Amino acid sequence: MLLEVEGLCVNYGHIEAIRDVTFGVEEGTVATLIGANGAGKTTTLKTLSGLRKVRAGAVRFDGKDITHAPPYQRVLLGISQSPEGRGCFPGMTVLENLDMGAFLRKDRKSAAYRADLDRVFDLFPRLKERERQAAGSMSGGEQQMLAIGRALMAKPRLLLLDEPSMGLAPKLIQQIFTIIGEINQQGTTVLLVEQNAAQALKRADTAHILETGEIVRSGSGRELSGDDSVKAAYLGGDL
Amino acid sequence: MSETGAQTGGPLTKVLEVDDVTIRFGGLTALDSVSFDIREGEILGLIGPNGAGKTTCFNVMTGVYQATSGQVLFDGKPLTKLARHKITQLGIARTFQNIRLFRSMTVLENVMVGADAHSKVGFWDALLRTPRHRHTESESTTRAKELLKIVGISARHDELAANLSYGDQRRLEIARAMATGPKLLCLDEPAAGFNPAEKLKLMELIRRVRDEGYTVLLIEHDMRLVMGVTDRIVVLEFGRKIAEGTPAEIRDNPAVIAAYLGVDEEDAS
Amino acid sequence: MSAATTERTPAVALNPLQRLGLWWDGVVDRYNALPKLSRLLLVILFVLFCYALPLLRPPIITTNAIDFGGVMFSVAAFALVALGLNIVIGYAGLLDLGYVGFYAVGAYTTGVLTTYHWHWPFFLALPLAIAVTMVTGVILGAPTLRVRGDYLAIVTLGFGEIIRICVNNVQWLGASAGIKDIPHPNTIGKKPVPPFDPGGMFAIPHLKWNGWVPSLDKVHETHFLVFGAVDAIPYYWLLLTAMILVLLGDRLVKASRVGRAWEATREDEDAAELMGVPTFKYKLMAFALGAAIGGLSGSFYASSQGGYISPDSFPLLLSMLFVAAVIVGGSGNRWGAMAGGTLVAYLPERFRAFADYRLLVFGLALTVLAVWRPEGLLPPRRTRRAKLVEAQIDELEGEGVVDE
Amino acid sequence: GSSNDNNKTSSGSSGSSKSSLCGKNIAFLGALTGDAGALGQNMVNGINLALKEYTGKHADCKIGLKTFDSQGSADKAPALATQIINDDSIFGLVGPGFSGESLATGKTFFQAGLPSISPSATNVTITQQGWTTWHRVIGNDDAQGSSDAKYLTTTVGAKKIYVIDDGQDYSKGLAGKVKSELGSAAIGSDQISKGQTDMSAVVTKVKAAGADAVFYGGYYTEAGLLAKQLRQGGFKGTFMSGDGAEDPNFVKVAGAQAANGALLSAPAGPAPSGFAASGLYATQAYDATNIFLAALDAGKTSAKDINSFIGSYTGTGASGPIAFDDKGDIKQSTIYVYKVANGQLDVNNPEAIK
Amino acid sequence: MDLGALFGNLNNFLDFTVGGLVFGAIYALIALGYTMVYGVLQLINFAHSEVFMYGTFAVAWTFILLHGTGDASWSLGRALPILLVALVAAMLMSAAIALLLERVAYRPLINKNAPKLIALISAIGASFALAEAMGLRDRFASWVHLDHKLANYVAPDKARDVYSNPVSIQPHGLFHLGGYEVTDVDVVVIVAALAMMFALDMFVRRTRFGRGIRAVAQDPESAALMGVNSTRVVQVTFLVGGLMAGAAATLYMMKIGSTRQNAGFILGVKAFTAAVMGGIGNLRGALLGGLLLGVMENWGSAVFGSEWKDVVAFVLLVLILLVRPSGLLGEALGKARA
Ligand SMILES: Nc1ncnc2c1ncn2[C@@H]1O[C@H](COP(=O)(O)OP(=O)(O)OP(=O)(O)O)[C@@H](O)[C@H]1O
Ligand SMILES: Nc1ncnc2c1ncn2[C@@H]1O[C@H](COP(=O)(O)OP(=O)(O)OP(=O)(O)O)[C@@H](O)[C@H]1O
Ligand SMILES: CC(C)C[C@H](N)C(=O)O
Ligand SMILES: [Mg+2]
Ligand SMILES: [Mg+2]
Repeated sequence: MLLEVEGLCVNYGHIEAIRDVTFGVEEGTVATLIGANGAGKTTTLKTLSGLRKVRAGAVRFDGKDITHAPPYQRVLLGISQSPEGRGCFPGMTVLENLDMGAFLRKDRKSAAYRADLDRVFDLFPRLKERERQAAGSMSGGEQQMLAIGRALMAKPRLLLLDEPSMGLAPKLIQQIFTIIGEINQQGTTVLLVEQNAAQALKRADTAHILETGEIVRSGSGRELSGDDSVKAAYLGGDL
Repeated sequence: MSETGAQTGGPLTKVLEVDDVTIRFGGLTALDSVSFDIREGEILGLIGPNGAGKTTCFNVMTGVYQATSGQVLFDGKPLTKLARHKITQLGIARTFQNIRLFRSMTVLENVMVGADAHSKVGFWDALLRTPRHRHTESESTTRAKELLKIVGISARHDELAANLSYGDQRRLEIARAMATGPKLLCLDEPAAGFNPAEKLKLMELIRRVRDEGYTVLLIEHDMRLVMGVTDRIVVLEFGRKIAEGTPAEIRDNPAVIAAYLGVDEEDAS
Repeated sequence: MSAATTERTPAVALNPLQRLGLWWDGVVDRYNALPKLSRLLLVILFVLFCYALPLLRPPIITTNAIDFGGVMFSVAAFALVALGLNIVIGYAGLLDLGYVGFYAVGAYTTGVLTTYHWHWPFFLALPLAIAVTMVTGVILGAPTLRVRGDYLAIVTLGFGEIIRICVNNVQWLGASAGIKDIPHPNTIGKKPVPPFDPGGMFAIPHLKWNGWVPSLDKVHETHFLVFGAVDAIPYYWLLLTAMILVLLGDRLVKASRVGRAWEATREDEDAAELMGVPTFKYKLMAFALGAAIGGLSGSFYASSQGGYISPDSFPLLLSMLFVAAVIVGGSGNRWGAMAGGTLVAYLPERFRAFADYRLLVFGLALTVLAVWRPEGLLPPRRTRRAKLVEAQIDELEGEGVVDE
Repeated sequence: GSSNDNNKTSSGSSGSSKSSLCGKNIAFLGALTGDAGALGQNMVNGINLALKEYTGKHADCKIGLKTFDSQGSADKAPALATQIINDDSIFGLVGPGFSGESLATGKTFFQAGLPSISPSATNVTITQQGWTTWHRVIGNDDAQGSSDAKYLTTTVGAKKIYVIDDGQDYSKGLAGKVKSELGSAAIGSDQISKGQTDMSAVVTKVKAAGADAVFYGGYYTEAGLLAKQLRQGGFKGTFMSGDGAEDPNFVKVAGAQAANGALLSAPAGPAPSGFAASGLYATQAYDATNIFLAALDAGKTSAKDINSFIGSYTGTGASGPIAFDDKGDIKQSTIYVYKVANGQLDVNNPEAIK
Repeated sequence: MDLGALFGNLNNFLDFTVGGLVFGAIYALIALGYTMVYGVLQLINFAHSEVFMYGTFAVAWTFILLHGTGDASWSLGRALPILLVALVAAMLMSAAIALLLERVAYRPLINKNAPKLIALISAIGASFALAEAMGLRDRFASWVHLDHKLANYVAPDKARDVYSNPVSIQPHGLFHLGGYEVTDVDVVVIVAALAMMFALDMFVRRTRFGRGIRAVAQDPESAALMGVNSTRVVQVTFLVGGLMAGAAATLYMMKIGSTRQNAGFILGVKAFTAAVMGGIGNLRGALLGGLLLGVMENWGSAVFGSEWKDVVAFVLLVLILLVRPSGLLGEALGKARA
């Protein structure tokens, strides 16, 4: 297990955002968390990357207890997150933002680094075109691309993606999921949070369904996407 | 579902005309001679790839940006150089792609700020508690509460806006915009971050809003929502208008498919 | 506010200042629950108590090292200023670091009208001082309020200094020697004949305390409504009266469209604008109102006991103290602002026992207060609720993420 | 707040050896700290000396001293003044020390009917206010200003004199007088402000004007800084200032090199030999205190009586002959010029210039 | 108004200009501290003036320690060794005070995610306390009965007085600019300030740490996700600001030679003004703002009289902000789009 989460409880004041959440992510797989608005998905990811404090429970990464480690140490260990709402550095250029993604990398002058940058530009040609534009003036979708690209630049072992498809045009959504697959192929473990449950389940090796802060079902992606109750609740009926 | 407004006979009054609008940021042309209009009582969709210029279009309409050339006409009158609050008072209201509420005011107060847009109450009215003040105040409160009921968050009217969940914050944005009593309501990706079930509810809400007599301009990337709710669609790409038509026409437009929808439509079940 | 009752039983340990906030909520709730008549009665009692305070000279509160009436006067002056500045900072969110400038304009207008160039009676000069200050507010605000955030802070600071330096260098305003002998408000009753006749309608004895036992002090009496150098209490009464009027006005205006517009502007100026709020107009209004109240206070200051103003009376530091008063008290809450004003004026006087150390103690107190209670003593009730939740989070998380 | 009770105290306990004022206090109001604090300290030394001598003679009647530190700021003084008049144990004031604070508080003391004698406040206008309780045992700035101007042009032989003040009552009064007396020899003037440390702009102006002497009216700290920076900036002419700068601290601030050659005038001569307190105006403060003590000895106890006693007082104190005119000014005084040489202010051998 | 005073004579003009540049350079160095902290935390570090003031005392004390109290006027060359030691001492002292401030007055508030304004108050309080503590140093020394041993350092009973540097440096002319003689002190102050600025600019622009600072400034939460240790970044920001203030203090003491417990106040206000003028948060802006402010106020005092010097400074500020609401080099970015 690359990531083990055990009995995790996180509060916002008296609101228990997540309660006794336990799951694991096997190295090299894609795992997904799905659930309604406010179910606690974002909270879970923020806790994994150290932005939220833990009330109870433990988080282990690669066998190491990181429950109380500050965010930057987790990045050092290889956890990278593309946050909900993008979180680009508005006053930095696109290139500088991507560079920030590689903040802790020691090989910033190397060819490998260049190659990674080129790969991000391949994935999102728009970013290449706008290399020098300030991130704050990019459109919503463009910023989303930047946030994903930035997370990739960290070359993480575990990539946390919080609603990567939000605000993207349909064509790009297709691409994003393809990219997730590719990254995973190259050895990165992915934990994906998505409202676009159909797509997420299709890619996921394992999936967990969060309801009001608790995991109510787990299984393989295929299993869950075939399940009728899941279909009704998260894949949308007919429109 | 298109029996209201535009199609129910009578002349097609244009609420808003975007007339040959171009806007540049440095070397970048974000909108390039874009023209379209919005007719009274319709729901118009504005779609296009990321960075096509949709939000910019809103920004030009509401006075956040000044067009480099061209103009926007509202009720036949140009909006150029008008202060932003004046534009709102004329009857255009919007929501924001990145939610921007008055976070430490209550839900009800947020909506009342919108409702105040047309109020004539001033400092002296407030200080002297004139009948005008009392009258306007109670009217605004009633109206605000009604709107909260319409969007479905009236139970939380006394909560701080910041404490609402993401979805409820989007609902509050819509209520606040509606409270300004607009003729034209512009929604910028209102469904972002919603799950399919919630998107359904949102569609109903948008229809209801239209039925209340508002004209709606909608930016959205979720095709099921857009196709399901709009009367007409304008498509932008690279700042240029590449198509305009009914949902059915747009769905089959090869240029739109190539630029925006993508060939592989596997998730549009 | 029934929900508040349940929220007021926190599961976590609170520091004394947070408890003060809750206690205050309790007071407000209990007060609101009373029938209208009792509420009125309570208010009248409270107001009377405020008026009588310097005569009662209650132990502990009374400053013995320095004239208590004078302290109460400056406390009231600070509270009034804080009330005005609260409109600017607390309601409209405009960080004004040059507020002392308006205080100075009010004071100097009074000085010039009553002494330096003309000889108007005080109560005629007062309204004009307010008006002049308000106009100054508009003149300074109109070009600068387009500047946002902390840039505004430094611009206002600059204006505060510009006003002070101009006064310092303009002979017509007395330059750095200041204006002396500003007349007191007209005494009501028999005029005193200095140096050896106190005048006045009648004399009110003070209380004096032997431990906790009060007795009448016939030696020290306040001669009713004699405004002179000898006794500050009549000034205190005058100022308190002005403050109550301003307080009423503040309450009415805040709970209206105007108040909402200010708040919306403070929260998100762009969004407010796009919701139809003419933000500039409202910012200017807040600025001008704040200025007017500052001018009012300054005018009283000018004609108070000493009857002397000079540029030194209006140092930049005073602006900082005004801002500190508003924020320490709880920006956005009028009671908080007044409490802050009271504290900032009173503490240094109370600390006189520390002699040379009093400013040091005061500075430390300010920092401790800020760190201990970042939202202010009596923040607006909503903030208080929100903060309580945060305190609870911290408590629940116990040993959360430890830095380093 | 309270009314003054001085007028209610019994009068005419004359004859009894022990006055009802025994055990009460004299107040001192003036700068004890701050940029000109040393000047106030001198005065307190003088007062204490007088009180000590008195206690030595009248073991049964102890008069205390309460000091009120205005830090030299006219702005801080009024609050202290109210405190003084509301203190029942105070029957007289030695002070205020400076002109600015005198003008700012005179009315308060007048209204409260507290008699006062200033050992040092020299501004001309103070005694023109009609405050009948206000007196000083020192000559005013008109005399000092014209003597200084004459000294600069004749004795020093300066032709182009630059006049600088700090905008305060004392400074403007003195420098203003100097400037008007100089007439066309005053080739320029400028103002610095109290507390200013960077004098570079003034220095540049003085140099640009080609002045061969500078007169500064003000207190020793700014005077010292000014002298120092003038020398650093290459000014070679004469530096002169008035009684506000006549203190060894001037040399400390300016540095010995820059201070050398500076001329500092004062309407006060050196203390008589054997006088046990040092510093400018210690003798005047001593004399002022003794006048109050004389009133006490004469059996005066009410403020009114003390005040009229002072008004008609004549005698010779440590500082010279003392008598007041009807405005409260001293009738007779002499101006002296003190010099800085060899890195020291020579306080014992001034030159009398009038 | 007296334009002749300024432009009538080239020598005067140069004199005023060089004098302005010298002070401008000092403003700029202090401004860096404001601008750095503001950049990262959006806080006006009101107590930065005290950071500077403590530096000036470190310089004075170093001189007393190494030279005694004998008063002397030295050439720059002779004073140089002491000056270098003083520079180190001042930088250490100022940095220590800055770090103390960060720890006591800011970090608790940052951790509590407190409103920005309250940090201003905590800073005002700290500023009072620090200045007063320096003014009362004689008392503290007497608590431990060292007042007489330390008399030269604490000045018993007079701790609030102006405190002079026992060695005043007599400038020597180096070369002539027109008719104006540029002195070694002028040159050292300007060159040293520029060098410091340059080094800092490189540090912020070129090093990873510098990027970390900018990231925390723009979005602390995202910065944390990128692996930036924000506590450390904030500390270093204060540290660097303190070091620069210490350098400024040394240059100031070279030029003025005396200080006191409130010496920082006016300079602090001016430096902050300079920072805002240049565009707060922008290092090069601080330099530009500082130099501009120094020169303009000197010109202003030549033309209008020195008593109007500060008015000139603030009017200039207002004018600049009216034309460029976020300062000369300030970016309007960082704000979210509508
Ligand atoms: N800062 C906050 N303060 C208080 N409550 C919060 C805060 N952030 C989230 N919550 C609450 O915590 C719960 C979980 O929120 P979270 O953001 O994790 O949900 P989510 O599953 O990511 O939802 P969405 O799909 O809307 O992003 C919700 O009830 C939400 O209201
Ligand atoms: N202020 C600005 N400065 C520079 N470029 C800008 C600015 N505002 C917008 N742009 C650019 O203009 C283009 C259009 O942006 P806009 O936000 O209108 O896109 P959009 O259609 O709303 O996209 P999305 O669907 O991603 O929200 C984008 O490429 C964006 O980078
Ligand atoms: C103590 C003295 C230097 C005071 C000075 N003569 C003044 O009038 O202010
Ligand atoms: Mg989420
Ligand atoms: Mg958009």
